[in-house]
Amino acid sequence: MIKLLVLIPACAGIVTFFVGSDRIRRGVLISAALTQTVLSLATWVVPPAPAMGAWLAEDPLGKLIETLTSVLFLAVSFYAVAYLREERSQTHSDFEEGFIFSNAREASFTGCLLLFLAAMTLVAVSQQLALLWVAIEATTLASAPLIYFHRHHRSLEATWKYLLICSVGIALALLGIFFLAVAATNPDGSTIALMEQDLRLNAHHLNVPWFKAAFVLLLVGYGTKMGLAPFHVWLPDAHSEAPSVASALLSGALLNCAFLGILRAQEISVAAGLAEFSGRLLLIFGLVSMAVAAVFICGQTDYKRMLAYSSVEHMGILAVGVGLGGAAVFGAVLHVINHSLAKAMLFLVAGNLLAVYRTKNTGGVAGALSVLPVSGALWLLGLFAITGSPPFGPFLSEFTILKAALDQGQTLVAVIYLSILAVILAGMAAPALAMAQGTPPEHIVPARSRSVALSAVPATLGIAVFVLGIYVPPVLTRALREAAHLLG
Amino acid sequence: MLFGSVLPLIVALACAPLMQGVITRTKSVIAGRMGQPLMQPYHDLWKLLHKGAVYSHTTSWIFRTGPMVSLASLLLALALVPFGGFPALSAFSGDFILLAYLMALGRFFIVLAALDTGSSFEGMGASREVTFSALAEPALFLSLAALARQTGRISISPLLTAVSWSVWAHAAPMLGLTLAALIIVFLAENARIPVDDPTTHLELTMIHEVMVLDHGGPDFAMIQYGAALKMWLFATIIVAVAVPWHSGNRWIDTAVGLAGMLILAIATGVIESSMARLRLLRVPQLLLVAIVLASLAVAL
Amino acid sequence: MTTLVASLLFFGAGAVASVIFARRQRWLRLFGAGGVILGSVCGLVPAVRVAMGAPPQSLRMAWDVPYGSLYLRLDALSAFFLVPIFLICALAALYGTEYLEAYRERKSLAPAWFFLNVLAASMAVVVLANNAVLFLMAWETMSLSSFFLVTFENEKKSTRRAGWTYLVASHIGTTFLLVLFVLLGKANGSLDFDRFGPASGAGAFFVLALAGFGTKAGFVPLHVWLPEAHPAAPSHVSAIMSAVMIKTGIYGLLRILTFLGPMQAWWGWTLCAIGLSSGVLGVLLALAQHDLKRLLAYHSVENIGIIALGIGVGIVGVSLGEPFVAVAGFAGAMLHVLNHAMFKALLFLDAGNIAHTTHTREIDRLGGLLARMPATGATFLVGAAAISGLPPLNGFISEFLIYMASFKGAVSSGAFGSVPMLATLSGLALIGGLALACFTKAFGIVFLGQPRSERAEHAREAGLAMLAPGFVLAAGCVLVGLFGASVVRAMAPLISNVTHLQSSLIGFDLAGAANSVERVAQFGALLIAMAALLALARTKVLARRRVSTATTWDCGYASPSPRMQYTASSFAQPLTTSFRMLLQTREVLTGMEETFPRRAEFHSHTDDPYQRYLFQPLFQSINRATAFLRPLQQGGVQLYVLYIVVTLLAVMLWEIA
Amino acid sequence: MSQLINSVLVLLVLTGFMLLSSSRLAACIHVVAFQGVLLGLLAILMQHGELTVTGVLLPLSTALVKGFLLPWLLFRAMREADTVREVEPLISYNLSIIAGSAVLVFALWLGQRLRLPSQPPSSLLVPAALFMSFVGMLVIVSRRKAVTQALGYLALENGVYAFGAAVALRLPVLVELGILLDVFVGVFVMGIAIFHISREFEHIDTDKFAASTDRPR
Repeated sequence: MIKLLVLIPACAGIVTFFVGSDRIRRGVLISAALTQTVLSLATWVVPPAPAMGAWLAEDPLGKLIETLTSVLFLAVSFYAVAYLREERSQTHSDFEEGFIFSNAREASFTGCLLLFLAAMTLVAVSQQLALLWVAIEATTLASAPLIYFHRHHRSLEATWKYLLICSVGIALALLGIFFLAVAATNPDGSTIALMEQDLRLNAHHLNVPWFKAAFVLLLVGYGTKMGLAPFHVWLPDAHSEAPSVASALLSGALLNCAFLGILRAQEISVAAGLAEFSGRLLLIFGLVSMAVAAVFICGQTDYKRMLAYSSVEHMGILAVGVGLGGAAVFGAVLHVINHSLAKAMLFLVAGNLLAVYRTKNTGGVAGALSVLPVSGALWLLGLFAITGSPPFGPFLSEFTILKAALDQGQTLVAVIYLSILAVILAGMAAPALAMAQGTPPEHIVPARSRSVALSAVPATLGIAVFVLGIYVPPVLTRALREAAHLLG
Repeated sequence: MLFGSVLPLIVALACAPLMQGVITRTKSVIAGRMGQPLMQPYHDLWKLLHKGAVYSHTTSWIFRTGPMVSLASLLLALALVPFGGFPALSAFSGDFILLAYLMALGRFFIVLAALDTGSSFEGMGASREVTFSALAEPALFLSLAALARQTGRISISPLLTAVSWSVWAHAAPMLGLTLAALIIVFLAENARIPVDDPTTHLELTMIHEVMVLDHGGPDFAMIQYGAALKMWLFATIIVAVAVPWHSGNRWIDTAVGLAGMLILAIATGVIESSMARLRLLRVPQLLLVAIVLASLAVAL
Repeated sequence: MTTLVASLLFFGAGAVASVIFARRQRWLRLFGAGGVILGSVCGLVPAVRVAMGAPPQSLRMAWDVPYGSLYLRLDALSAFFLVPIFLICALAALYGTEYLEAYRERKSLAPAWFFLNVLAASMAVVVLANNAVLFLMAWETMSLSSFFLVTFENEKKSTRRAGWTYLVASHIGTTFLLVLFVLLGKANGSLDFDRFGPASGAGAFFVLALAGFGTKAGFVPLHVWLPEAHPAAPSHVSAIMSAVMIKTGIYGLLRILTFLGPMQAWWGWTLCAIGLSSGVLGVLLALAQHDLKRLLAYHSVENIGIIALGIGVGIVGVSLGEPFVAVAGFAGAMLHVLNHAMFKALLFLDAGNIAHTTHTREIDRLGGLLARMPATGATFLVGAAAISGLPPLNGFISEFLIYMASFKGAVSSGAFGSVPMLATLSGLALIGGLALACFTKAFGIVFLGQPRSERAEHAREAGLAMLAPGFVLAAGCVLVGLFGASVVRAMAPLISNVTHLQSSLIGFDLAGAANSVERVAQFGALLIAMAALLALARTKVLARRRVSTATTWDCGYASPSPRMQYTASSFAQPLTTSFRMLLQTREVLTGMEETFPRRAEFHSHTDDPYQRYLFQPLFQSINRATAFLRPLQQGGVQLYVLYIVVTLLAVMLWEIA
Repeated sequence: MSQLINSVLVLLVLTGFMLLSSSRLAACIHVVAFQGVLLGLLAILMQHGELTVTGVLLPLSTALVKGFLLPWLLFRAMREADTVREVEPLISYNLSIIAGSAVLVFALWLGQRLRLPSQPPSSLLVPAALFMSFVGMLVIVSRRKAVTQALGYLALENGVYAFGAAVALRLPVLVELGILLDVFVGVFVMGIAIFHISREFEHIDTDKFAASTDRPR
């Protein structure tokens, strides 16, 4: 069953490369996404048996991330089909510089999407740390072509940065895994297998200096991929240049996968009694990420970049939550879900805005509420959700983290955390509100009928964000508790 | 008993215009003129009451209501003040707040009536009136608070009756300061020199008189009578503080009170004759002085 | 409690119906307003009963949200705030049915009705919530829904700007509350209100509450959003916001006081200081305004200041062991909450009537409206007299209680303790005088004299739906003025809840205060009678005389024109000049150069000093700092990898070595 | 045996310096290719004499991929890019070498601090591997062309691999292959990207990337 989770999208992805018909290819995309989602939901009812010598298994944390990825992918794939239909014409004129560009082949875009899903699923279910690494690197490779969907120089530049910087980071993570292997070697030469569970159970036998070094390398390596500052530098470019479908997945799903890599290391660190050391590092990087995001959100003129920096901010919040430990971990895991849903929705809405206004400049967008009522309303909803206002999901998770910080007596952390959140709200609200409200520029016409999925999908996500803000289902709470259990 | 309480009111109603007559007479005497008769204010009122009325086209019912409300509120305010040996008609804790705000109510309507004419001169007067009274109000309240602190009462009638020579004996400086502040407030509130000149004929420089330029006949009579009552009211407070004669016999006390009123009227006339009117911009400073005096009186 | 839940359900239904019938104007109006009105009327019943002394009620349900529970509790304190909330919401909704019609052609009214329902519901939940998470959610929902109502006319740039300011301010306020409640929860082990109790660090809690709730209430210097947001909103929303929404800040403060245990004198002093600066600055800035609704908004700051003074005096009274001072102070503050709700809603609605027909809020463009809008004018006059604290109206009663408390405090405490009392006393007097100046200006220039512009010339009276709420509120102002004593007497449980004083003490002193209030009311009635008598006499006298009309006397100038009238700016000028130091009014005078000058212009503008000298520089410096750091992201891949390398080496060196 | 290992390690260190000092792009690719071959050799030497089929085949395939396949890809990319075949460093070669020496010192120090739990065959192992990784990063940071950056990435990867080989890590075959595949695909994709970059920009100088910045304009 676990193998199927990975294999279905992988095979479907390979198949789609060779399918000529648009209709069939899109059908394959939807059906693969659907099957995978059903399967992963089924794992909540019927726990799957470990596969490949327990290399692939579902632990609570992995299950959560896996399901989230599947569900998000399903939503995005509905959107993607509609999006690709709208993007049919092969050449476009760039709306910033006016040159003519074409899109990549739809077949390779769809194929890469599915392979990307396969890689992300593999990340979620790998229990073997080196395999995890392989999977994370695979996500980079599968997603790079997605960013270069629009064939022009800015997206190319973004792709290059993404590819190179993430590869460098991931290479460091590999070094970290080797360090971990050294740490797992006993003086007598016997070793602990690089399995998550084995390492956790034998954590007290680990060589502390090597483990610390390994943790730092893993943090920097996966942190690069996750977008922790100051390794986040590729992120705003990649997320803003990619088509919105890809941006939604990059922000909503991929960052979680990279975060999972760090969480695996954190689990071992907690088991080894080094939570204070690793927690402090996570806390510092988390706060730095939030601060850096705040700096770039204020005065940001490109709304997709703004969303990208907001992802950096939220990755920072996750790191702070996990770094604090205790009840904050629960908040952090909850925040993973809330952020993914909210951010994916925002990126999809941004795609809709982009399609109508043909500019990424915040100044060029106004009156979205009257031009695109649903998208405009969702944009505002997303703004309030992502800045942590009740009654939306992120409020609850951010509140939980804050409460944990204050309960632990980490007043300074709480103060910094809150001030940054306030600055980000102020910085984000000004341009985002002006986009939704006001009178639209004269040349914008809400004319051409757009596919329902383009607003229905983000609307669904928006409803989910709202519901999670006023009701956290007990089954989810239990799953979150279990997932947070091993993280201190 | 009831008669005793009504007496201060009757005295006030009867003698208030006389006080204005005394002031005017004092000024004429000092200026070396014969001056108008002491009873002239009564004649004026009588004459006004027998006139018709002329209203501007711009005015509304506010203009007609103003004098009535103003007079009504002053009449009620007088019911709170004792005179001589007689307590006020009504007394309860915090009644002087009502007193001050009844006067404010009167002012509110007079000012609105002035604005109702649409004349810029009356607007100007109204503007000055509210400015100076806004500053006079804290001085009045602080003075009352100073008295309240000395006597331990928070109702005006017992408070004024409680001021005695023994209080003076042990808190003379405070009472002196309070008295000074009260006199400044008295001059400001009643449009006397050095704040305002009731006899000027240049509209640009007037305060109270310019506000009522458009009133005539019975309306104007009400306003003038109200002004006289207001002066009487303030004077009563000052006299009660300055001449705390409690002989035991109410009639003697009342006579002493009346004598005090006479002296105050003459003093006012003397002040008016010996001083020039202040520049309008300096008036707030004078009122500020009153506030400072009163605060000192309380704080000491 | 069932009625209250039903009331909340009505609001919910109204909100849902507003979405469903978004395109059907008549249904939308029916259901949108119907939800608010039905919900409010339904909720008024239990609220009034508990406010008049019925036992508290509560309702608790499990709620699957971290640390949350659906825990509602209606006690005397909640009920006292709930009554004006429901009252004003219902009236505002009625008003809105006609007022919003003007926008019908231009935009969808669905958001306005949707968020009005949400706002009403969230305000109700704010005062009912007995769990911190629920409270915070309702609190933010209240802020968000009112934000959307404020930005209803978002096609105007100034409105968007105001919306942003409001949003950021309320968010920052909420931030303090988050910390406050989490710390309270930490100290008491639960986030339910009934588990909160006296804990160490009460002073810190008080300061946090002051900052958090003060932002909503509009305490200086946290008030800067208020004069922006309230005028920008549609008038019925301005009425709700000014009249009741900002009072939830006062509610929160009082609610927190019930948790904190013994009150300390410095809390009271702090509140007195805040109240004084809010009151004086609020009324001074109001005087300097040219925009009628902005003027009213600054008066909200002033009145919140008066309420803070009352609470401050009350706290000082409690801490000094002077029950009368405490009782009168709190009673005055509470009564002023109710009174301000009534007269401020009335004034905003009347301002809405004016804006509705003249399409301007510039005071200096209006004039002579009393003849054209007699009902609006009469109710506005009642509101203006009430807000200036004049007898026999309700505003005087509450200020009277606060005056009494501070007089009593000044008389019975030592030199040290008397300072805040005396400051309160003279401050109140100054505020009262200035408010009188301000409202003679507002009423005099807007309604009296002659119209100063074409628009005012053609003003027409509003319809019944827009007038009826005004009548109700004006009647309320008179009734509370005459029967305030019974309201004061009903406050005993509420005050004992907040002050923790023995109820026997409270009962005695409250009776004393109520007696004075009753005497004042008698005087009020007498005053009305006396005025009526004089009016009768005057009519009698004039009946036999010649009454004629003529031109206003203008020193012999024969044909005065409306343009020659005194203006609002010139009316306020002596005061704004006297307080130049605080107001920093900017004046621009051009022309008057040649012997026969052609054209001269004069402009004056008064910025909010805190906005100009505190918040603008603060936000600018944040902007500058971020702009300074932004070159970090300059594009080159090499530099980016360098960041990674340097950080890695630094962390390695730090952690390993 | 340990002398052999030592000499391989010294050679690896030398390749690092060569990478930093060569001015020709082609020479650099050759150096990295040589590194790949050396790595394969190192991996075989570290088998402690017990030669198994996978124990030989894996290092061989590593050498094949890293020594021939990837360099070939890079050559192709370079030819397609068809630009100046100079390295075009951002800092001078001398400075590069000085930086390299500094990095070597740091690597030696780090090797001192982090002692392997079991006695390694050569004390140079850890420092040499770390040095190689650092050199890779140094190349990325200090060179202008996209091709050089791919090369730097490869050198970094080689260093990491060398570390793995050096500590005689017994990773499962599947994982080893996966890692290898990742590196291969990575460089392959980079090659494609370089091709596009050269077409799109008419240069492959990544320091001129500035379309997406947050520098105030």
